Amino acid sequence: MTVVKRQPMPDAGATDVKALEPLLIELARPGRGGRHVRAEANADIPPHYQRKAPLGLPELTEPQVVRHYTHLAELNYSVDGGMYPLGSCTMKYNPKVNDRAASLFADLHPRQSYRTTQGVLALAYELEEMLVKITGMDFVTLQPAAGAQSEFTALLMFKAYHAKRGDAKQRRRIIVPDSAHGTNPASAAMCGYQVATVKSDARGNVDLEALKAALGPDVAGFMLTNPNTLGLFEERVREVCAAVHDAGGLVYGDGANMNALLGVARPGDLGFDCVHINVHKTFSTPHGAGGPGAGPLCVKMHLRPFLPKPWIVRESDGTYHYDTAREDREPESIGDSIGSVKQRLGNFGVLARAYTYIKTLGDEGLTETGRDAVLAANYLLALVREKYDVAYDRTPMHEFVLSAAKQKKQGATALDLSKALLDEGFHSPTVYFPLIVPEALMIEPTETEPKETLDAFAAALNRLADRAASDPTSVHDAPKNTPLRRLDEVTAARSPKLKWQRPT
Amino acid sequence: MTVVKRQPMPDAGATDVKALEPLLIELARPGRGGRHVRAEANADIPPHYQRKAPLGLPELTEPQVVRHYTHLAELNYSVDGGMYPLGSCTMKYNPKVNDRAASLFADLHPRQSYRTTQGVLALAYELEEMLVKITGMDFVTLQPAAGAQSEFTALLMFKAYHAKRGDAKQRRRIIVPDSAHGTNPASAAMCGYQVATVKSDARGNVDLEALKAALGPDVAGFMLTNPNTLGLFEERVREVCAAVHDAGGLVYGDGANMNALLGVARPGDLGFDCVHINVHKTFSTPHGAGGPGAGPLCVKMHLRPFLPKPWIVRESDGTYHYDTAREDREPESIGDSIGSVKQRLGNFGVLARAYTYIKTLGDEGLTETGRDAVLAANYLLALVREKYDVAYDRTPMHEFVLSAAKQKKQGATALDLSKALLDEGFHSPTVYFPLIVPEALMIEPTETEPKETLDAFAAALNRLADRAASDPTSVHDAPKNTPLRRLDEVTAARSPKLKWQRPT
Amino acid sequence: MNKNPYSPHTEADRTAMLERIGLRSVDELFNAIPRDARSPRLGIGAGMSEQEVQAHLEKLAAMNKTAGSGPFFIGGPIQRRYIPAAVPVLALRGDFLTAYTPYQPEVSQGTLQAVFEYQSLLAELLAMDVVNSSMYDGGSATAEAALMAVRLTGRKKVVVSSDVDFTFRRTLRTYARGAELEIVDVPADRLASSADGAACVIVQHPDAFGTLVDVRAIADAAHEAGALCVQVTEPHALALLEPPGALGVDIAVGEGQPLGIPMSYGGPHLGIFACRGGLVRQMPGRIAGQTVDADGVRGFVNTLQTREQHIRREKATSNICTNEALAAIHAAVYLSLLGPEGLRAAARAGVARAHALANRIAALPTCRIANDGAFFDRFTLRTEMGGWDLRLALLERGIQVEATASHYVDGKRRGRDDVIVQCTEMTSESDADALVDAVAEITGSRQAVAAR
Amino acid sequence: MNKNPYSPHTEADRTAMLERIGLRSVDELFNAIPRDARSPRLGIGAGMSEQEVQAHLEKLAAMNKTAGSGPFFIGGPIQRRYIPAAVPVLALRGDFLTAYTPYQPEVSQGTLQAVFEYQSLLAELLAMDVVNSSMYDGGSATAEAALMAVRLTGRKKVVVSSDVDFTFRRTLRTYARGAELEIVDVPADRLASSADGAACVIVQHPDAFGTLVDVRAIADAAHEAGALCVQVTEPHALALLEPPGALGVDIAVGEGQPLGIPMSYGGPHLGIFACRGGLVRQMPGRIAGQTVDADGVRGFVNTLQTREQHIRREKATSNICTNEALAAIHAAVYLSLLGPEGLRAAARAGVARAHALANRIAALPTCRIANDGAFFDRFTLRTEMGGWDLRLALLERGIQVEATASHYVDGKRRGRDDVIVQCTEMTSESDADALVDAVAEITGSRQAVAAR
Ligand SMILES: Cc1ncc(COP(=O)(O)O)c(C=O)c1O
Ligand SMILES: Cc1ncc(COP(=O)(O)O)c(C=O)c1O
Repeated sequence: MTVVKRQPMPDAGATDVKALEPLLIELARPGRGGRHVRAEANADIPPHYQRKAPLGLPELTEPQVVRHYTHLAELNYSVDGGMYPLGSCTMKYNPKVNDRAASLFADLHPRQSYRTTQGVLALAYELEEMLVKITGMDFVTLQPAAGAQSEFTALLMFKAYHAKRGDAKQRRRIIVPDSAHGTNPASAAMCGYQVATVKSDARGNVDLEALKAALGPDVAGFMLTNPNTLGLFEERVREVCAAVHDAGGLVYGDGANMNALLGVARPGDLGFDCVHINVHKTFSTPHGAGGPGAGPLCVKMHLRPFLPKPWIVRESDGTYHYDTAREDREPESIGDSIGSVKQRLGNFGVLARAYTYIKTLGDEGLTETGRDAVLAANYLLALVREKYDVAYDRTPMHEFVLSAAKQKKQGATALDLSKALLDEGFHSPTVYFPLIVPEALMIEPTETEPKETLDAFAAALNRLADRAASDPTSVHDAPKNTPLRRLDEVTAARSPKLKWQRPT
Repeated sequence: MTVVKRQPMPDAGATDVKALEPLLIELARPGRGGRHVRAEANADIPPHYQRKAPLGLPELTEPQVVRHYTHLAELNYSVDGGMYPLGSCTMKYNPKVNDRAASLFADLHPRQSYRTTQGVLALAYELEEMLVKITGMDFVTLQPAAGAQSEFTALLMFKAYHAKRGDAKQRRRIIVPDSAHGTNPASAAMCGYQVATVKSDARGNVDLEALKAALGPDVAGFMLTNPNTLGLFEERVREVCAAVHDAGGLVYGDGANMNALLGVARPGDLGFDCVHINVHKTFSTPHGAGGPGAGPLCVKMHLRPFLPKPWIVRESDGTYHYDTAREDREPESIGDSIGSVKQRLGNFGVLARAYTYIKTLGDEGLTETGRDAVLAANYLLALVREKYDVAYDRTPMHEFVLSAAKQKKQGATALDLSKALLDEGFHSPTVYFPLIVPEALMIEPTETEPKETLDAFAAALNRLADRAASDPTSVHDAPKNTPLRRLDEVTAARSPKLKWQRPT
Repeated sequence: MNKNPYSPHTEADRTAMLERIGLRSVDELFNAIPRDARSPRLGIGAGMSEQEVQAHLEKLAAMNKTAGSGPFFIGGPIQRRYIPAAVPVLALRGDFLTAYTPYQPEVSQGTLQAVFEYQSLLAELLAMDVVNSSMYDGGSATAEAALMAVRLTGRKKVVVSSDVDFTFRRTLRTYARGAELEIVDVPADRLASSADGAACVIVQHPDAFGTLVDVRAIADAAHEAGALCVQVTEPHALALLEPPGALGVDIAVGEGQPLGIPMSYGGPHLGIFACRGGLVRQMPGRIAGQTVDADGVRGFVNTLQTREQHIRREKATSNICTNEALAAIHAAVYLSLLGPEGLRAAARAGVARAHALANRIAALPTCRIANDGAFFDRFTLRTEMGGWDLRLALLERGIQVEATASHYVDGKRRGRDDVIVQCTEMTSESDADALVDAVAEITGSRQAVAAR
Repeated sequence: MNKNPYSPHTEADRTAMLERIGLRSVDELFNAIPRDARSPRLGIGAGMSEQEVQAHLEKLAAMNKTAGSGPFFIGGPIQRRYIPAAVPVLALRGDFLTAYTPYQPEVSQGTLQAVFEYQSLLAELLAMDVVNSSMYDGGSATAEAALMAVRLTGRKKVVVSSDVDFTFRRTLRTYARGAELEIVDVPADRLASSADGAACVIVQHPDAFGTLVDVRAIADAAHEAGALCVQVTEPHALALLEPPGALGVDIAVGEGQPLGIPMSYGGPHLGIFACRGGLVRQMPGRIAGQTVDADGVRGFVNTLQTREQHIRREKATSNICTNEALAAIHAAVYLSLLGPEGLRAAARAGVARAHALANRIAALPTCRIANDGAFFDRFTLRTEMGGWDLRLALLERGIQVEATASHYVDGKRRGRDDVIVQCTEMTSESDADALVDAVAEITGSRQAVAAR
């Protein structure tokens, strides 16, 4: 989207509300409709079960539908349209060939026999091998649909691991740093764990002493993002992991920031017992306005028995099948596996994109990616560091966190700045996260933004700092130049309208 | 495109010109590039032939290219985005299934054997049959790439026809009405014909007396658009055709307005010797920002021998081949055929879309289309007729022509109104055509615009008429709300810049 | 040339950037990393050109037999349905495809309105008060429904019908390990009587085998016992069947893939999640809501976020973050295109073909339809030889069906050994003929068929 | 429900519209039409649902053997080349696909800048001053070049090399019937000596058989004789070969399909048309030019329109109206993506593979390469049995090549009976092996190969 103020559409249909685009029901007219599927007049359904409730779906023609979604699409900012520096989200370019490649596997059902899906299994098996090599782990499950489900999966495995060793009952706690992403504690809670938080030290690392103090026989594990959500590499990562292991706990690696480590370092060499990968970040699969993603979980040998089923097996003759379904039959038992969080290979359509991307880059391309991502972040930081407070003044990895504390004192909050940045034609950084940084602006440029775009973005950020200093009120009613101006979130939450009201 | 004023992009690259979007060379940097095709280091070319001239193509990454064209796309108005009432252009909705269907034939080369392209030939053969039925003609060539090439093809056939009868030398003139589209006289001239014009009468018909006066042994043919470019059905079409035939001439049917006649009437029943079809109008193939199109030519039996080659032949066993290539060999002679204007089946990819559309609609759908198109035009006219002069006050067919003569006197020209309409969020009608109507506004709604959109468009037109009456100067600097304001066409033509200047 | 073909940085750029940072080499950026762990050898191999990678993936794809390549009767929650050409054209526009979660609503109204409309369309279909903006899939939606019921009732027992799709039950059991819930599988006819002390009763209608189930009775019994009623359902079925909202259901879930989303060997798909209005504050997942902007223009935002992990952390109603928004947009486009008549036509087509096919097969002496009651658009076929072997024999003839024999959950296997036959509007006459002939031949009632 | 599924009009709408018009029935709108000609029966049959029509077209498509389905060596002006995934994603956006010719530049800057950039990119490639925004295809571009030369020189004779692609020469001769030009076909080596009294000399380089031609010598001779030199060329070749602009060429034309446009059995394609700056006022077709808007912002318009039919009518430089703008946009996207290095790589790949293949084939005792000189990325193969029969024999083995035997123009047939072998970056090693083996076997030099 080119950032522009919109006017309501002229063919807005019979609606008197002020709106950029009417709702489908406002465009609909009884008796309209297309002819997309073959007509079928009757279906034999016992009266008792037949639908009596009205089926109030809107009646539209295809031309109307095409215009509606074309208009809506134009209201979105996207990576295809501009720089999207959301920290922790790795909004890099999404290669188009990945989408085309994935579409080659669209017409396959997950319940087909391995006999009719050898291509799927070959791709997935090789992808697992590649992820093992990239992360330095031993085994992989491709099943989790996203990072959060991967966290949940891993913690279930921790539980099974401790159960196997007989001390699951006592190990009720998961420790997370105060900089952790919200999904970490939420996943722990879903696993029935109590969540304890350790603070970060002055350099933005986990406070090792505080961690040691918190560790004990009641600790099941520790969740660590590295580089962490401050964009900083955990300087004593091995000691941290060792401490947890000494206490009998396991270390979960939140790999959302894996982009910084591609070809640079491998979690498996740093002491982690497992790490998840957000392929919708690190491996360039498109974020789809909020999903889909995929969250493969890579684990060390000792966690293997607990991995979700089924597992792909490669025969000596180069054919593939599932361990639980050599003859497509399930086994009498799935052993120590936690079961399955999604069927078979999870979001395969997303994984096929990630596979295409990794194949395209290869060793050298992946390494260049990690290095360029970190270089770009450090360059951008250098361009803006004079005008903003830097949360932790260390060489960041792929992203960095500014604080607008100074600007807030001047009268312009991080929120104001993020909105004013929209008027400058850029998407805003992640704001108010991580929670430990006041007025946080979390910025991740990724490796695919050209230097001149980084320069333009930095110039915009610096212009805003100047405005905050000279005329802070000028940013209070930003954005002015976007399709809509600031939205009333308070009323939205206080008296929720969660679906349309049919015009009566 | 939602009609909006744009601001230059922030990542506009190193350019100081004010621009909505930089040029590719302004985005390029030496050393950038992608990796789309397999690398190949050497090619054995004699030094004498090797390129010494610099190859100054811009060096860009795929992400840059994607953003560039995404930004450009957003600057376009399109049928997918809104009503496009260009008279004579039939900008109806372009069904998406047509595009998908056509893509099934993308990987075929026109020089493949008929043995490997039976599906292509079956489709084309059936399409010819369908066009015969829709137009009431006897035979069809699918070869012409557009309406204009179809006109040229037909006139070459006229020439061959007269040559065959021995009086080609004397028949040097083609007559066209003064309302004719520019391509008509231009095509005639390309055929080496002199062009004579007959005026229209008070009802917007060809002036029959004037035509008769113009007819004679030196006339090769007459080109008639019906409904004509005023949107009016030629009331004495049969007498007109008879008069031309009596003089030994042939009647060319310009079928650009065929949408009005679908299932309503057939040129073949009205006296025409041939008629072309703009499938990019009548049969919903997308106009592609200026093309491609396809202009099948439908002819009566007596013109068949002169049709371009090759012709599709259907064997009794249901297989197909080309008459000139039973064994893929060309014949010793192509008989009386004029030759070929494009290879084999012309713009097959476009024709496949038209085929899909006709199959989708069927008899009843096509008939409904013609009737709805005419109904919509008459309804729209009823909504705006009070405020504008109507060029010829008769029941129009699928389009009608208003005159802004009154508004011009008030100080607002047709051009001003067309620009002001853009600010209202609509594309403008065709203006200043046909030439015989002063300040012409030629409006064709098509059958796919909902009634509420027609109402909104009429309201906008009427608002403009009011502005012209009350405050005409207010439209002089329209449009204000579009990506760009009025462009300086004079300078563009006087000192042409027809390609970029590399920054030195 | 760059090793990463998508990287814009020329060597000159990199040098200039390093200079600005004040470093001499990129390596200096990595001093925080343990020396011995730096720059590992990956061993994945060299990068490929787009042309080569495309060719490579086409080879892999050619190793699969697609659903469209022969008679295909595999279904269940994931179904082969006709996807109108306009669905991908619109839903896969870069503006939707490459946007993030709408954190800045002012520049995300496309996503937010489309998702709000998805919620509204599904609310119409399900006749439920509130629909969230998506879960991962039908399985996790079912599991999250159970967790929500547990939060609402404070009870830890979950009763689930053994006729709920086996993959959903697997995911349910896996999720249940976290909160250490007691999952009780019972046959559908014992659901009502097993509701005591349960947080919820989970019923599927139409069930995994296509059988129609009297949900209202089960819902009433559940409510009697102070439990919630969770219905697993299928979107097309609701065009013809009384919706959850009219049956007293508290939480309705299902797999949304049949709404214009490719099968893609199992994902990305769409978890449908809906509930009664009163329960919304315990609902998992994102929810878009309507509001106005500073100029009073209608707009949309993600709302009720105090339920979510980024605000409530360990107290959140779910850990879900990235969801399936793009799939929800696909579903919205699909439903907008089909409308009520189109959806009914598609649903009827499945029912009509399934019933016609069942009648032909039932007429074979060697076969019987094993559904315990009326069925919708799929049915179970029982033969002497057993479903497992029949499936393999059919596969050899290029006909793909599903065998109940693979329906294991946590090792426990369901008794029956049948074949499930799913029909949709994509099921052609010739597919049906192929199946009938093959079954007749395989099960040895050829003559019987010939006689017909 | 409407018979036209794309029609939005409900019966209520139609009634209301009629009322407003003041009529009782739609039929009354057609009173001007002769009674007996009204409402003809069409006899095409009933309409189909999208699902059915899609299935029908898939059946038709399955009756073809695509280029990708086996070893493929057919080429010439239309070539099977790799099309990057981003090309259709961008060029087929509805904003480009469903726009009309940019009559209102204020809302058409996307089209106009893209076309202006196409012109600029091609000008770089051809090293010519002016490129128009497209012709129908290479054939009509060649014909229009001749007509332009005729206008410029006032002469009516056109000399064309018989090594110009036969389909282009066919179109040239057909077009020439209009202006009643004299078309003289001569062998390439006699072009220079035949320029006298000609409006132009038309040479192709690389020629239809892949042979490299010394264009400069021909251009000089043409200019000597007061004729123009028209070069037919191919875009990929120009990445490696000296461009027309550096060879003294006055008008350069060619087929632009290889620039990211699908073959689509012959169209829609792209006619490339370029000329020296001084000749632009006689140039056919649309041309986009740079200007500024009322605020001084850079913008683009269609310019020099006084050459065109809608203004000059019978005095126009051509009758062309609808052209191939979308194909030009494809070409622009393609060239932006490949850049100079990518285009060279693709071109080199064709050359390298063609030469390697030619060497292997030349080594067969039964075969010889029949090009009269160095060739580029295709060559002619001559055998005892003749090209015609060889082609059929190869086709039976699933290998597609072109035979010169089909190169008839106006009945006149070219002497040689060879096979043409075209290579591009899509030609794989295994394709090459398959061809060599098959040729060896068919022409009976199996042993010779075995020996190798
Ligand atoms: C640091 C971190 N951890 C975990 C997650 C959750 O991943 P997902 O959104 O794929 O569930 C995210 C993504 O937002 C993240 O940034
Ligand atoms: C009346 C009329 N005749 C002929 C043409 C020329 O058709 P085409 O643009 O397909 O060459 C047109 C299209 O603009 C037209 O409107």
